[in-house]
Amino acid sequence: MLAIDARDKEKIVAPLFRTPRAFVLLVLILSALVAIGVAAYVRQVTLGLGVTAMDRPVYWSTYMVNFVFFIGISHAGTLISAILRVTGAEWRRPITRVAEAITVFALMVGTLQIVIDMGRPDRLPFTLLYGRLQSPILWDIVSVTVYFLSSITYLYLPLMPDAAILRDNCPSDAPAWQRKLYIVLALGWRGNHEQWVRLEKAIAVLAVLIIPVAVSVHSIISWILATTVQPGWHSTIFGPYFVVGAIFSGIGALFLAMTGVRKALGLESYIGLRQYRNLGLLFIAMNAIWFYFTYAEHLGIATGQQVEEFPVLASKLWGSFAPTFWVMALAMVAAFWVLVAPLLVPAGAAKVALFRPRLALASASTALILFGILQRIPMAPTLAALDTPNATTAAWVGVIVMLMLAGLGVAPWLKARPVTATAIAGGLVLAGMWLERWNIILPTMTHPRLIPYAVYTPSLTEILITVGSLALFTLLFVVFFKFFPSVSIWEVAEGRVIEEARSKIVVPAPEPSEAGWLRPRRFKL
Amino acid sequence: MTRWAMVIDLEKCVACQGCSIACRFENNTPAVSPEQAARGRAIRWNDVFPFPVNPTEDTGEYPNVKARYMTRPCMHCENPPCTKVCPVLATYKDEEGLVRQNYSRCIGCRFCTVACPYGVRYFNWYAPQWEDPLALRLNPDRLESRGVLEGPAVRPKGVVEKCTFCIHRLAKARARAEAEGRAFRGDEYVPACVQTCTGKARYFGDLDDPNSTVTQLEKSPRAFRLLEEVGTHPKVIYLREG
Amino acid sequence: MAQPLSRRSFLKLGTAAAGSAAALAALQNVMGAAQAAPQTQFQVQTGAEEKVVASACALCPAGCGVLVRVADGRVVKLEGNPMHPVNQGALCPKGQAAPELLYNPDRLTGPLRRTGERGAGAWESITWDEAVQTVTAKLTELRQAGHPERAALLHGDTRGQMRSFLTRFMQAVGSPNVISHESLNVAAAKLGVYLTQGVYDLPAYDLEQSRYVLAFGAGLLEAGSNPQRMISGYTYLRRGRAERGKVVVVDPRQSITAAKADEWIPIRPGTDAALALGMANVIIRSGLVDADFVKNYAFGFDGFTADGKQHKGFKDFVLENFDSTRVEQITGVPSTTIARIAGEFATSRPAVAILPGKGGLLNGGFDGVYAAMAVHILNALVGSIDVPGGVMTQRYMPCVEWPALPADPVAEKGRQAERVDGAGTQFPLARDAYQAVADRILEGAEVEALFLYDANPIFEVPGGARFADAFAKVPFIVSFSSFMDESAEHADLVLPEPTFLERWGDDHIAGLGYPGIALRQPVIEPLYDTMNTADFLFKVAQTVGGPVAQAFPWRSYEEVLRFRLADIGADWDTFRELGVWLVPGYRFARRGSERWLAEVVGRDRRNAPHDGYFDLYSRELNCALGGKQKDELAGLGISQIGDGVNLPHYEPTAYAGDPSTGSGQAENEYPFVLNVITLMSLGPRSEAANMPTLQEISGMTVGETWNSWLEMNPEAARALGLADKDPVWVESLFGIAQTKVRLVKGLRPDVVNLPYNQGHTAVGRFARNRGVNGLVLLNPASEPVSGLAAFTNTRVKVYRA
Amino acid sequence: MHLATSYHPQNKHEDTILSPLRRITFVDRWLWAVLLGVMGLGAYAYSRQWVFGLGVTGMNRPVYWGVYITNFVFFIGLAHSGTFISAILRLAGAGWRKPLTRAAEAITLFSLPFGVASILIDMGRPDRVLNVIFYGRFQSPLLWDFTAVSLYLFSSVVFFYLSLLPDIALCRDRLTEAPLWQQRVYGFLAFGWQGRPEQFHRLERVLDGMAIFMTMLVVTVHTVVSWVFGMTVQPGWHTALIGPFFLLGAIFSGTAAVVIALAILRRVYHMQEVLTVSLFNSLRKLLIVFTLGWLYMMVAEHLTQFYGSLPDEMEVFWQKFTGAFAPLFWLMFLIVFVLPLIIFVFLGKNRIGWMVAASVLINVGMWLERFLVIVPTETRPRLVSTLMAGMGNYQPTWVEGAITASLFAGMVLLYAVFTRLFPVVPIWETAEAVEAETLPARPRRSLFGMRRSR
Repeated sequence: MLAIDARDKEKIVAPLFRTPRAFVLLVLILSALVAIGVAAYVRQVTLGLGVTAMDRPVYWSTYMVNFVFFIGISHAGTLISAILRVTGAEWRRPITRVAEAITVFALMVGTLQIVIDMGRPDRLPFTLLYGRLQSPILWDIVSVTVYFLSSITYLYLPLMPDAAILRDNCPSDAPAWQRKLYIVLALGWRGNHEQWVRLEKAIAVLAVLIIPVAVSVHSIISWILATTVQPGWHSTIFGPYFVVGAIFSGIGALFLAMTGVRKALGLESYIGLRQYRNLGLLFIAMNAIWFYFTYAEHLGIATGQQVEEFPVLASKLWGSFAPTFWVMALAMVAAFWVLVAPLLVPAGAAKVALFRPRLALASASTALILFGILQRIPMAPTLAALDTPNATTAAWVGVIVMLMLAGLGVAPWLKARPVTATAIAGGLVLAGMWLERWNIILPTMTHPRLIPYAVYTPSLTEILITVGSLALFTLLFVVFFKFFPSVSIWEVAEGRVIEEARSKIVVPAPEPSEAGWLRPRRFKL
Repeated sequence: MTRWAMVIDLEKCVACQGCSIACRFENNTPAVSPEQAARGRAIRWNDVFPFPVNPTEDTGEYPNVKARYMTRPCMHCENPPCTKVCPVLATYKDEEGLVRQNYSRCIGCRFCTVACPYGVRYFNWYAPQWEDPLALRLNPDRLESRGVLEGPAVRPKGVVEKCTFCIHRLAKARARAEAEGRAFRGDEYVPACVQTCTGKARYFGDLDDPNSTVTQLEKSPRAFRLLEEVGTHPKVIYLREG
Repeated sequence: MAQPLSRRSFLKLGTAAAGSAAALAALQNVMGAAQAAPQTQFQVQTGAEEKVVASACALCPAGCGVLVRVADGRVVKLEGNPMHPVNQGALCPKGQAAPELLYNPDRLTGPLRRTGERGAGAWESITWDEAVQTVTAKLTELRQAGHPERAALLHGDTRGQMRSFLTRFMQAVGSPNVISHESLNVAAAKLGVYLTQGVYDLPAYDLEQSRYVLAFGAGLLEAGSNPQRMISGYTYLRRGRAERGKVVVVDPRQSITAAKADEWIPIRPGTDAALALGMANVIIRSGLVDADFVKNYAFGFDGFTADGKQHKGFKDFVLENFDSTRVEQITGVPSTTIARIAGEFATSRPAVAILPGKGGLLNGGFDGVYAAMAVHILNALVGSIDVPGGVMTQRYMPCVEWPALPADPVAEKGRQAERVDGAGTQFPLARDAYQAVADRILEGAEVEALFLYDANPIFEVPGGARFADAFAKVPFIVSFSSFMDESAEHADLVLPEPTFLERWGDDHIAGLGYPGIALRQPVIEPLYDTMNTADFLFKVAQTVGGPVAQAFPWRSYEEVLRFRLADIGADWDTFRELGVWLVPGYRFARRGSERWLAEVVGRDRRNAPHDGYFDLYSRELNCALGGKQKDELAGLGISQIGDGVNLPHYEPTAYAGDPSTGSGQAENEYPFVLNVITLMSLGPRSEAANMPTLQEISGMTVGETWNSWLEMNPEAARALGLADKDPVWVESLFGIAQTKVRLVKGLRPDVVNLPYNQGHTAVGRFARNRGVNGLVLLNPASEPVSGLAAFTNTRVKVYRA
Repeated sequence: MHLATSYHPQNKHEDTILSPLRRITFVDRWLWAVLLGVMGLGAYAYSRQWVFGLGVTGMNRPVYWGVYITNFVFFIGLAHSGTFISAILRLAGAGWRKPLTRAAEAITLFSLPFGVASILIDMGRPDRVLNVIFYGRFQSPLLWDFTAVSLYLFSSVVFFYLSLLPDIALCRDRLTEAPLWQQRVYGFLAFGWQGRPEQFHRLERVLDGMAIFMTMLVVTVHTVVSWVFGMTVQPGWHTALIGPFFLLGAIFSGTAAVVIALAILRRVYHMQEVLTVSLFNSLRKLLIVFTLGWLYMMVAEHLTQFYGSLPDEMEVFWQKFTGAFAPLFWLMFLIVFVLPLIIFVFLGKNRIGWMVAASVLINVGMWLERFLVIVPTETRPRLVSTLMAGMGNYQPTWVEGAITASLFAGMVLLYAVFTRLFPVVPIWETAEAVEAETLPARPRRSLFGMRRSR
């Protein structure tokens, strides 16, 4: 019989045995979306891929974007929780479970995208029967499979003691199947010393092993693109770039998920500001690195100006992909700002006129109007006078300045609501990263070497399937946490013990400048 | 506007190297010592060399061997990779599309030589030397103004130099037209290599003039540019053999 | 504390963002826009005093017209003379590099007299008067002794008035020994044309109108007697007219010419005759011969009866002996290729088969003459003699006749003497046997005074070292070289001539058929104490006095030119300004017309009738060899007897070495035929090797510089275990040389090539000790009938050094 | 000349740290003399180069950049050691870094000038260096470089000086037996530092702020260095990864250099107490990560190139893998990756000798790596057939060797002299954390009564 803290029991265990109406409603809605997606897919399988908007030369499109995106998100989990575990970051404890669950479900849905994208999904086994190792696709199959297996194990291992805890702490009115489920999953966990030692060791080894696997997974996905000679894809930076992007979007997904769980289950005392703050710092770092890589990638093309590469970049900078590209960039900048601004804004700033939300609104509107004017300049005769380089440059500067003012204006508001801010940042990044994958895959597809440039707009089928996939992901996530604790009970308990032990030791001067900012606490290397 | 360009008909080129040497005597490049030449320090702005289309391309086995020869001045690219990397504006593209080099500004960092995919830029490893009395043959033309030295004036050591499309000839032709009080025409000047070409394989003129020979030949189905894929947009246009 | 920092970061971020926005908005502009150029008014400075003088290049036999830019009294640039029909304003690297010849640091600055042993390199400066006295004394001595024929003059590629001037001088002195170096190069082709068409000259080819060009032997665009003329014609044929002519090159090596051609036919060296006759076989069998020509204007196509004997005609001889299968065995060219080429040649009229204007590959032995005949006969078979697009007969500008030589018994007797080179006697067909002079002297021919004008036999002759031995037996040698070359080193007097940019001269324009003449005039004052050889000889003649002086009633060579060229149709000043005068437009002769009889066919025949028949069966040969028996013929290296002797045929190359086996050197011991190739860059003249610019570009095709190399097929090299750039020894029975091997795919595996004009031991600092001279490896023997030097009858072995 | 009393942090290793400052040994003088001699040789070699031109080097067409540029990249890379240790690790809150910050920053400080010098040495017209200022144009990556490196040099000096300030004050007050000029220098440089708590507080803040700036700068600098190559279109250089790869390599070699410097200091100045083995172990972990990261970048770079198989790229690729540079390449791979990884993972723990060996290998290897990035591309330019026989290779001459040796000698000399004049372990920073070294090990976990600490 495993003992458990009363607070944990009430906050974490009890909700697993209640079925609120909102949950049922959510599941129904999600199921409906999934069903629509399934229907669209069935139609696609029956009629063929012709129902999508893909054509020559756009052979890969939304499904591929989804695939890369979901696999990217999957890095949230394992990679973050594994790295944090390896580096001994104590604050990770309450969020590991959520992160690991994201990994597993994102991988499922991500892999599914490949199947959806296949013209002959029935021939999937051919990849094993006739697989040839020269093809990066096969490396992908291998690495994704390994990654999936290891992350499922990585999810399951820490879940085992919790299953045992649930088994032992089931309310008496719990359904028999649920009780049986816990009994099976606990695998006879008794919590004796050897079991703990073995578990710790297994988790530690797995955590170390899973890091290279995760890195390889996304590198290999990038190499599917980079090992071709297509303009815009044949870039050596893709491996690290994709990995960074994956971790980045993973943190974004984790933000959303942990906020959701926190709000839905009221876990404020578990998932506290400390998690948000430290994860936020990681997020900011990844954001900076992501920008660094994006810049490095595009600058080379811009200065090289090779005849086939440059049109791809041009389509992103001012061509048909400019909207998605700049929305992506803006989303990333905004995400950065949302997290950094509260750190920079002094406490009393809200009193200064500059920092009023009103100003933010006004500036944002001005920026929008200016932007609108800029878009109309070439068309509207009345604005033709403005069509000079100086005028347009000034207008662009104006847009930027206004946006910055808007950013300043919202800063105190964000500072006051760190969790909301973080969730916003997470959402922005997820959108941005999806667009980033889009901006990597599609401009190259539409600007091929010897085929006329093409235009691609996703069809209803693709949209429905994409929505369905997102819904499926959410559904899996929601259902999973209906039956399993969203916070690892034993790990949190262990953390408490360590914390307590720590607090008894007097450290004379743990850090040279305790008051310093931007410093994660006890993030050890 | 004027955009000076050159067309080289490889069918008519017989790899005689006359262009290479005409350039040397017009532009005062030195003949370096044999040891230096063997190390690749010879300076021939306009070079002639055997040319497999690319190094991995098989030129065939005996007796079905195909050897090609190529002659290469500066491409005077529309989008020159060399000018972008110069830290001091010692090399620049002028308004007539000539990529020019200011010998009195160059600091010898050799970034441009490294950035040029055609290898047309040369560096003065040593001060150029002529054994007495070989220096008497030097072309006395100089193109100079304050802080700017171009044209065939002998280059000091440690600077980068390159084909100028014989810019001093252009300056002289302009001056002559001015002295005679008439407008300068695009066909009044050709670089030395064009003038000497034994096979009459080179044509020179203004790409912006729709009636010039180079404009006409540019439309030839045989026309191609060297390393088009690197996005430099050369203004030297080749006509392929056959 | 945090506030100022954060404010500063705001500012920083703001500036950065605004900056990038501005940059982005202008990015499109920036990418395409011209960068800011320094806005300065350029002053172009140039020479204070400039002029352009017309002249003619002398660095190869083409003799291109040049316009020389002289700035402040210095020659700074040569351009092609657009008036000159050969180069039409173009100029090859040699001509471009001519200022390096003028301002060469190794030029001789005045007359020198030997002080030490021959070849020891000890010299003293003398005055020109002393030089005149010395030479006069020697000539007077010879004349007084009654043996003026013991004076001999070797000259190189000397054309225009200088050639006849030299001849006149020697004749006035009383010597028949004016020996041209043609036996090293163009004599084979000239003999081929002479023995068939009856014209002792290189034919001109109307490439501009030809549809099909079949070039035998050395690269006509690089190394012929007139490469620039060939280039002009070739480029016109390719891209100057609506229809692009086809070019096929027959050469063991893929020269630049072969690389530019549509087809390269690698042929076993010395078997060109077999290929040409194999083609003739196909053409005859297919009935594609020009029936009118062979029936009415050619002799010996069909069999004929003469002197009561039935003689075999060309047709039967070829049909019997040169079927494609046999020719394939001989030449290594597939019979299908032979048939195809022959068909193309005969049907793509006008077609022309071109003889090499350089010795090289046709001079494999006596086969060289037969091969030249066979190749030239191809033109006759398709009726390409003196028709547009075919072969033209070169005409020359009429010059005022020299006045008759004054009566001079000593000289007249001397002129009747046997020539020292044996031309016409030992070598019955030869006009000159330049390379044979050494052997003849060593065998006892008496030469007491030897003049070397534009001649460097020690370097430029196969086995030239024998000349050094021969010179030892000549008591008095004078070299007129501008450089201390290998032969000048062995002279007693070196009387430097100025370079072609500082002296008077002229040149017949050849290669286009129609007559023309180019003037060579001093562009600047001579730099050094040099004297034009003609002017020197004037002084000698005056000093010798008597009839010799009377033969030269002029004061200077410029006067000679004005006298000789008085009738060309241009006044002297116009001619000087233009540098060239011509009667443009070749007038083709109608078959059988007056002009045909007088100028086109049979013009120069000595023994055979001037009857306008093109000899397919050579009557001229019959006069020389007709009565000879089998043994005699074998001694002359001819395997045929009877009619075969007079008909072009294939003679297996007798490789030097072991005459008893007949086939010469054992093929397995000396597996490669050595081919010494001439390069566009260095050309044929020794002084070009001392021009650093030409040295630098010499090895362009293989990427070598300032060096020689041995070209070898990669397969052959692999068999020998040699890798690219390995140092190797090249050894023949006659010599050995060390160089490095370069693998060249376009080369027959049984042939190796060495470039000519490297390996000098003298001339100057840039030429000395650069690479090796391939000629030292060659068989020095002369061909017994024609007196030609042999260039491709030497086998070598190659092994790692 | 200074305020009489100033507060100094208490540091029990103070004497150990200050002892090298108290005397200059005979060996020191010899070392300095030898290094000066090497520098003199370099100066002679450079004078020849100045007089005759760059022809005295082995560079040629098309290998326009050779050893000098390699040195430049390498020195700038080495310079990342200090910034990485003191700025990035400062931001990351790695407290263990403190004893080695000064030693690492000194590497930065003393290698940067030689990086800059390498550029000047490489110039064909060093007399025209001011043209860069008069006519500088910002399209050129070289000017970005110029700006970034000079900014980096400047801020490194400031950062270094600031963190040195309290220790200079300490020297001023403690080293009363030093020669008068030395005391004057201390007095001047201490700038009236009194060591009041608010001064320390302010110093910490400034250093924190600068750390962020320096981090951005360090990333920028080496990325920009890489872009000098990456911005061209030459095969092998025109790769987007070159920035991160250079950066990683820089930090990699810099960290390895720190290991070497620390080990020498520890040995020569008997600082076993201060520079504990645990420091080395921490660096070892970092180096393992960098080694793996380096491999990852290497694979990413070459795999992509290999699969693309663009002919121009492959010329360079094979040049490295099987061609003329293959021996160097595989040697580099061995000594940058294989051997260091083996040593670090299996042999290195707690064994300083092994770690130093591996670090030396890494630094030699990273120099080779720079060389192999720069030169093979130049030997196989796009129009490779323009090369004549014997071209497309590169043999450095003695001039380049001598100048390179003198650059390294100069760096060592400055470093050696520095350690005799200033405390090479920050006394004030370690004073605060000195107790942390004696922290008890992490408590054993005990949970649910099942586990007991042993």
